[in-house]
Amino acid sequence: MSAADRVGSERLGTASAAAAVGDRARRIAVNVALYTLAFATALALSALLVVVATDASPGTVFSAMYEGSLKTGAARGLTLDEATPVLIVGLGAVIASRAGIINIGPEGQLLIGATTATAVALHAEGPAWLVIGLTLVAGAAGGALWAGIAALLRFTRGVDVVISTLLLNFIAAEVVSYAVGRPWLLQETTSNLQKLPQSDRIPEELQLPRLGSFPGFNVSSAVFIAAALVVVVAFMMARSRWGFRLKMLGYNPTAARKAGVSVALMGGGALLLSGAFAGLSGGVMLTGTVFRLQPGFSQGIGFNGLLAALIARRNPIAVVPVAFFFGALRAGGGFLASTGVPRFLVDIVQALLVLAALFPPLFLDLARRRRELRNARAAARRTAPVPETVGAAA
Amino acid sequence: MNDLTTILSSAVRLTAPLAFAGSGEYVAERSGTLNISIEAMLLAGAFFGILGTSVFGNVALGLAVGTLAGLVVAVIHANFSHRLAANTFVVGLTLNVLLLGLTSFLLETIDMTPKQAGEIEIPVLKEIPVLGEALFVNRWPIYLLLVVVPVAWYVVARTRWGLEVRACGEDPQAADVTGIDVNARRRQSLYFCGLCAGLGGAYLSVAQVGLFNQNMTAGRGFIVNAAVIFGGWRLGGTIAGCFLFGAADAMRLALPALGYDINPQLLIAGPYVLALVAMMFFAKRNRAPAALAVPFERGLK
Amino acid sequence: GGDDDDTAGEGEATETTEGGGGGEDCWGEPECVPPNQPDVNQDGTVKIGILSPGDTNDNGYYESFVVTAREFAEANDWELIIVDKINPADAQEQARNICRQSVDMVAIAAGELADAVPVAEEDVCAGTVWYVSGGAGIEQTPYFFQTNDDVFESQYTAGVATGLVMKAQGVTKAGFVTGPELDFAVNAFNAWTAGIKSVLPDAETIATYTGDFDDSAVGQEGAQAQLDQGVGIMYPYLGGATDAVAQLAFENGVLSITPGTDRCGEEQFAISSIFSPGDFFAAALEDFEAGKVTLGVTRTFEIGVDPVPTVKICDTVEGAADLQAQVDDVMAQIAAGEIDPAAEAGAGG
Amino acid sequence: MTTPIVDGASDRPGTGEARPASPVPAVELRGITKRFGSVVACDRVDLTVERGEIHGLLGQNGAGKSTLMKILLGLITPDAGQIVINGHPVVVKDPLAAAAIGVAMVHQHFSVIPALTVWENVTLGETGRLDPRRAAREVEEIGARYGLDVDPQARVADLTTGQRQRVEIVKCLRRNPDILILDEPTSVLTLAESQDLFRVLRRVVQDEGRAVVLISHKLDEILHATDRVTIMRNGAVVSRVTTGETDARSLAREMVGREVSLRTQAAALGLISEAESAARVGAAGDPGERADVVLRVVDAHVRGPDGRRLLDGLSLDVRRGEILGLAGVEGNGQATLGQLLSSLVELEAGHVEVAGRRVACGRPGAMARAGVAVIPEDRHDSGCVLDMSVAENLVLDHLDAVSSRVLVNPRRMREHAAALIERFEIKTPSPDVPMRSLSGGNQQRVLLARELSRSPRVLVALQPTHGLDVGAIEYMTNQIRAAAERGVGVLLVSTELEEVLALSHRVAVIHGGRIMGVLPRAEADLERIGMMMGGRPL
Ligand SMILES: Nc1ncnc2c1ncn2[C@@H]1O[C@H](COP(=O)(O)OP(=O)(O)OP(=O)(O)O)[C@@H](O)[C@H]1O
Ligand SMILES: Nc1ncnc2c1ncn2[C@@H]1O[C@H](COP(=O)(O)OP(=O)(O)OP(=O)(O)O)[C@@H](O)[C@H]1O
Ligand SMILES: [Mg+2]
Ligand SMILES: [Mg+2]
Repeated sequence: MSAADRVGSERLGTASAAAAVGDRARRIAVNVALYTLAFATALALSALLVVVATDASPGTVFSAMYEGSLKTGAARGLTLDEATPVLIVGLGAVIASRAGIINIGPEGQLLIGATTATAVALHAEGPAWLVIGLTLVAGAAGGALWAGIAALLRFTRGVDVVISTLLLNFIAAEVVSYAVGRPWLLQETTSNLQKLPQSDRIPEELQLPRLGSFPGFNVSSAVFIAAALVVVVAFMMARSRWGFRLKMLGYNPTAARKAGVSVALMGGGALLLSGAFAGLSGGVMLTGTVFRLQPGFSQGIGFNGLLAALIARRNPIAVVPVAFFFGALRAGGGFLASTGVPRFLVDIVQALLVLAALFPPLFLDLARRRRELRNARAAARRTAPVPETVGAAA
Repeated sequence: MNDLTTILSSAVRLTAPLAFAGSGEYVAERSGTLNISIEAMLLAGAFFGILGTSVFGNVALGLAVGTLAGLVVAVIHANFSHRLAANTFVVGLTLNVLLLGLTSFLLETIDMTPKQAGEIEIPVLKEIPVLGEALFVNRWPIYLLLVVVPVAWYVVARTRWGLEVRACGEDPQAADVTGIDVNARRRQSLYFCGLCAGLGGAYLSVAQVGLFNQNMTAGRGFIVNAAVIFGGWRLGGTIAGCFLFGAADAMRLALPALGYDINPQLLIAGPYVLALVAMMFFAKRNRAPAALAVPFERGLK
Repeated sequence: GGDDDDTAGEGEATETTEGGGGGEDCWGEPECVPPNQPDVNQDGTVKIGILSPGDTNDNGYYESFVVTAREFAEANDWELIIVDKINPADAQEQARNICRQSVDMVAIAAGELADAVPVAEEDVCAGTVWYVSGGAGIEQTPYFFQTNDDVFESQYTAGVATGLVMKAQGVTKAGFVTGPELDFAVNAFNAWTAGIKSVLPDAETIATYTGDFDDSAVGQEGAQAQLDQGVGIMYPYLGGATDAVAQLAFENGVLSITPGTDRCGEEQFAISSIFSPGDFFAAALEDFEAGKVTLGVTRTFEIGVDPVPTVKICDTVEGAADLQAQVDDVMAQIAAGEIDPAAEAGAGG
Repeated sequence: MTTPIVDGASDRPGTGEARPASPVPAVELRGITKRFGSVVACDRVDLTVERGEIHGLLGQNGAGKSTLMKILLGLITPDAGQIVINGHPVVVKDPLAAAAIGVAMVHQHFSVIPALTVWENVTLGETGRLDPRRAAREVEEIGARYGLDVDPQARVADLTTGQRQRVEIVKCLRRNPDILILDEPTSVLTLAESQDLFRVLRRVVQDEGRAVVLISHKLDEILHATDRVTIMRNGAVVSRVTTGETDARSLAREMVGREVSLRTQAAALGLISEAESAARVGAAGDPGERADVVLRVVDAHVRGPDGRRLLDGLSLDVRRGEILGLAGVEGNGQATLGQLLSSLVELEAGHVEVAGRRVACGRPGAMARAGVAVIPEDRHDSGCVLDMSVAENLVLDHLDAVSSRVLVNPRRMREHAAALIERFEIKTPSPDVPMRSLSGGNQQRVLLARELSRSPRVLVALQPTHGLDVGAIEYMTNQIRAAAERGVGVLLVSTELEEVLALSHRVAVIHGGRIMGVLPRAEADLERIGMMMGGRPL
């Protein structure tokens, strides 16, 4: 019943503090049991649907999700590739939510970032390493720009960030399809009579190197960018003045202002920064896995990243496992689809698994609150010795 | 038929599903839930509405089934975020994915013979120039709005339940101290929202289109979220916001036919841009429920 | 249209100095005829993996692609794996995934997924036959074969048919409702308009881009607006929303054209504009079964020459027979190169 | 006992049918124990409250008073112990249940909702049909009966703190409770308002035979308002006495656990003989006219979002080393002045100088940088960050003390915290627990510690002894004097006249957002100040 319940990172703190070392083991056992139960249920439901929908066996779901995400080296690599952009977006979202801002527009910011990145990648001259750098920077800038609109509306006109970022997602999608539909903008320049609504493929030398090769473990070097960012963000939040003030702002804007934190600058900055991360991850996808701009380029990565951040609460480190989880879901889901299981079933499976992942900690929480109440009732029933009342008015 | 009437009646049709859902979302947000699974609720309503008509061969029953479907989604969302204290955005976004998948899946596995609601004309009134056509010649379920909106208004503004709901949206801690079960109220108002949104979805498929196809709500839920905020958390404003979006959509769809050649992307982005611009002017004036999207946990503060 | 494909073809031909391939493991060599078709990987089963960008239940273009294929596969009890709604950005990964299902053939339903094609050269997909149903065609490599059709030809013809029907019925306004403003949709509209104008020079055509092939509600509203403007025949060039819009047209007593498959007899469709990719695919599968598939080549389906694409005027229209005759005549002219729809469209659009 | 009214027709709120003074006590708490982590908030507490008595609950900050009452109200579930109401053991699972058995509470931190109207707030938490007309009527009736008049249709947001307090009480009374609990009700009231309140309470117990629990730190209140007193220290009951048989000194001793100096006792009692304090002030050494001005507010105008004039040409000077007391009735601009000096509001006209230099009002942190320390009225608002640790709260606005240009140094932060916790006697399990888990009084100490630890030029203290116990008041007042003696210019804003008189060198009176007049301590007497507070200039 303390703030800890609201702030995940702190939750762990108090929980372990409260826990006598003895029942630590029991606690873990319960957790394991719950998680198994939750995921089992989710997979069972999915399997059921699969049986109804297709002639595939229920086992398909289990094995395919596993095979596609973790079994082989290639699969693990793919999981990392999928997790990378989710992680980068997630880090940004964590920064925003630390400042008490919920930016649900990473999807759009990612798209715009990818667009600016594409523009640079296709037009900038110079040594490959330089152009790659510029491309990523351009991506970040694009994302920041798009988030900047929301920031501007918020801090000049007081427009709610949740809704403006939400709407900007839709607008971003139209911007992209406009850009890739115009030969004089980013539309591809092929000899084909019919041009598709997509940009040209970025040249080989601009594509981030991959390490290892199929069928072994192979992964885009983008993963290192993400890793580096995790370290930097985590450290800055924990140790820097900036992190301190960000936290202050998130928890109590008034006190923050009194203490010299400008809500507009700090909050706006955090929002821009989260946009920049989304845009950067757009640039990373462009140079790392997708290589050209198309409508639907973002593939829901923005939303996955946001979810990752929200599930991780305000903790940048916690984003890592969550992002990996989403990466595995995406990789496994793709493979599941390729076994002939219809796409929409894959989506169902993924959604169910997310809910399954949410369930256990929350459930334990609820159980704890219920238990406290029961104890109180019990305590009340045990009659305590009646005290003799001192100095009672006769 | 003159152009204005064309746009107007199209606007009315496009507004209706938003208005149904909007009335619900208005209540949910007054209780402090920024509910983005409304898209899922609409979609559920749309599919099961149609399913209902083809099972019972009756439009009214279809609408009822759709309404209940919306409620079911709400029950899941409410219990995850207001009993288990899961982040409402996480649950919402996930439910949107889940329902999109589920309805598509069922659409493939079940084959249906949908029925569409009939059109009714209100005699005299429909003669009114310009407006008449638009307002008084419609498929009958649209007139359910005349029940839903006032009810939404009444329960929030006039009943004890509504008072408590507003209290939960403004200051859950204080509400709790005075003995209101905050999370229960928030769950209940989500249920109400689910019913309204479900009906809205059912209207879309059963009345307006006459069949269901994948993802047929196509982001309307998010528009509803925008409409409530645009409307300054007042029912009147919310409805106005829904109409704004409906009209903008009608415009963009009608303009080509009326011989204006405007870039499609621009037209499609139009309503969203409009919403942003509109909020630029109204945002300062309107106050959101103080505890909107703030989870309630006993013993804070 | 054909020209580009030819040049592509020649390009390939000239690149290859040493003689054509054929026989054992000729992958990557031009004109390669993979051995042991159809079970190229000789695992006892014939498995076809289909990659589709669109929804294969859109009762339109993409559905037709799999429907015919399914019939054919069932007839020879082959296995089909259908992966649809693939995001082009995700095409490569999906291609690799499908190769891991030990398929004998990878069939790509549309040019949007062209990015997947390079995967054919990776070891994951070693020893699989690749087929692309290319719409207007994609750059040819020695690793796959493709079938094209020419949207200008088919839609110009559809336009002619529409014009004829309009003339017969005394209609002067025609409406075209489609989703996002994509090049092929724009080309289709221009060609269709050109076709109409070739019959009724002062006919009027309206195009509405709803932004979504599957959103029935907006489709209907777009159509409704056109109907209010007195449109007398409706061409829903859509996916999932096709039926909803056609339905609306019928309710307003307006004729409707159906895109992709032959749906004459259903409802009161007036014209079937048939460019069903399923039929191209079926043809490809026949070759595959007969072991005649040659990689690195492009086959273009010519209107008036091949059974598809074609345009059919339904019996719901009176005097369908002689109108059809005129349409056939136009198709013959196109085949003979007397009419160049692409150029016409350029003019008409 | 009667349950809360469902429809008033039959059973009017607080209609004076006096309950029979039964032998069974109204409330009996037996062995109540509650732990928060390491803190034992309540330690086997036994408490008995009879009908028809006002029962004082006295204790230092963090003694466990609020916790105990929250347990009785079902807001906190005890670890052990039993609640007996009218002889029946009961389980109070939530406030609704408490209401059902006739327990109602006026909370230390307000539970009225600003966005709602008075009548809406009053009916909140009841059951049955919503009847605006009847609710409004009853608010007026209760107001009339107890002299607590307040407009039922007004939005609480527009009311002064005192009026909000009234709403709280009306709300409780309307539920017609057997047991009425008030947690430090007078800490936000002016003297007059408190007097009225006690009159009401007396009526409630005498005429209507209810039981009242009054939580307070103010010994004089306890002395002249209660019948019996239970004194808590560190979560445990240390003594139970009949008010008639005790005096301030012994109460203070029991509460604090040691002798307290007469002066503080006096401050706490709110009984200052003018001569005594005038003499004292002389002793403290009035810096007098010569000392230079460290804080100057010139013709400050501030308008609220609703256009109301909050500050209306307010001007004042604070000299170095002096304590300027700002007396005034709650809601006459004190809060706004506080916000202004916390750089939370922009000036419409006028300006503020600190040590002769103009400060850009409203620029975040400007005042703090200029050397203005503020102890805000509502500590939860701008004073601290409840979700951050005590250590962090001790450095909120002067990170430099514990950080390089970029990085915060955790070690230095802990040391800094440890030092202050020791120096300011802050009761906390560790520097790393969230601020939230400290009691009101201890939170106040954290604020004081932080604000003073950065050696400010000016100290602005708004209601600094709000909800503080004698020990803490002694401490607080000593700190404020010490600061002044160190040469800090102190602006003491308080609604408690005695406090102002006890501490200040000069007394200013604020009314309607402007200064009515300034008097040297010697010339300041109660009725002249009273008149100015009433809005009549000198
Ligand atoms: N019967 C009705 N049907 C539809 N709309 C209504 C009805 N009655 C009022 N409204 C609209 O709803 C609004 C009242 O609902 P709402 O509760 O949002 O306003 P409110 O009560 O003033 O909000 P608040 O309590 O924050 O002041 C009115 O402004 C009006 O525009
Ligand atoms: N929610 C909580 N979590 C952790 N500790 C708490 C909580 N509430 C109270 N405490 C602790 O319990 C003790 C008693 O708190 P309580 O608020 O009852 O004191 P109090 O007597 O009301 O003090 P004050 O007069 O300052 O209000 C304090 O030491 C406080 O730190
Ligand atoms: Mg085989
Ligand atoms: Mg207290």
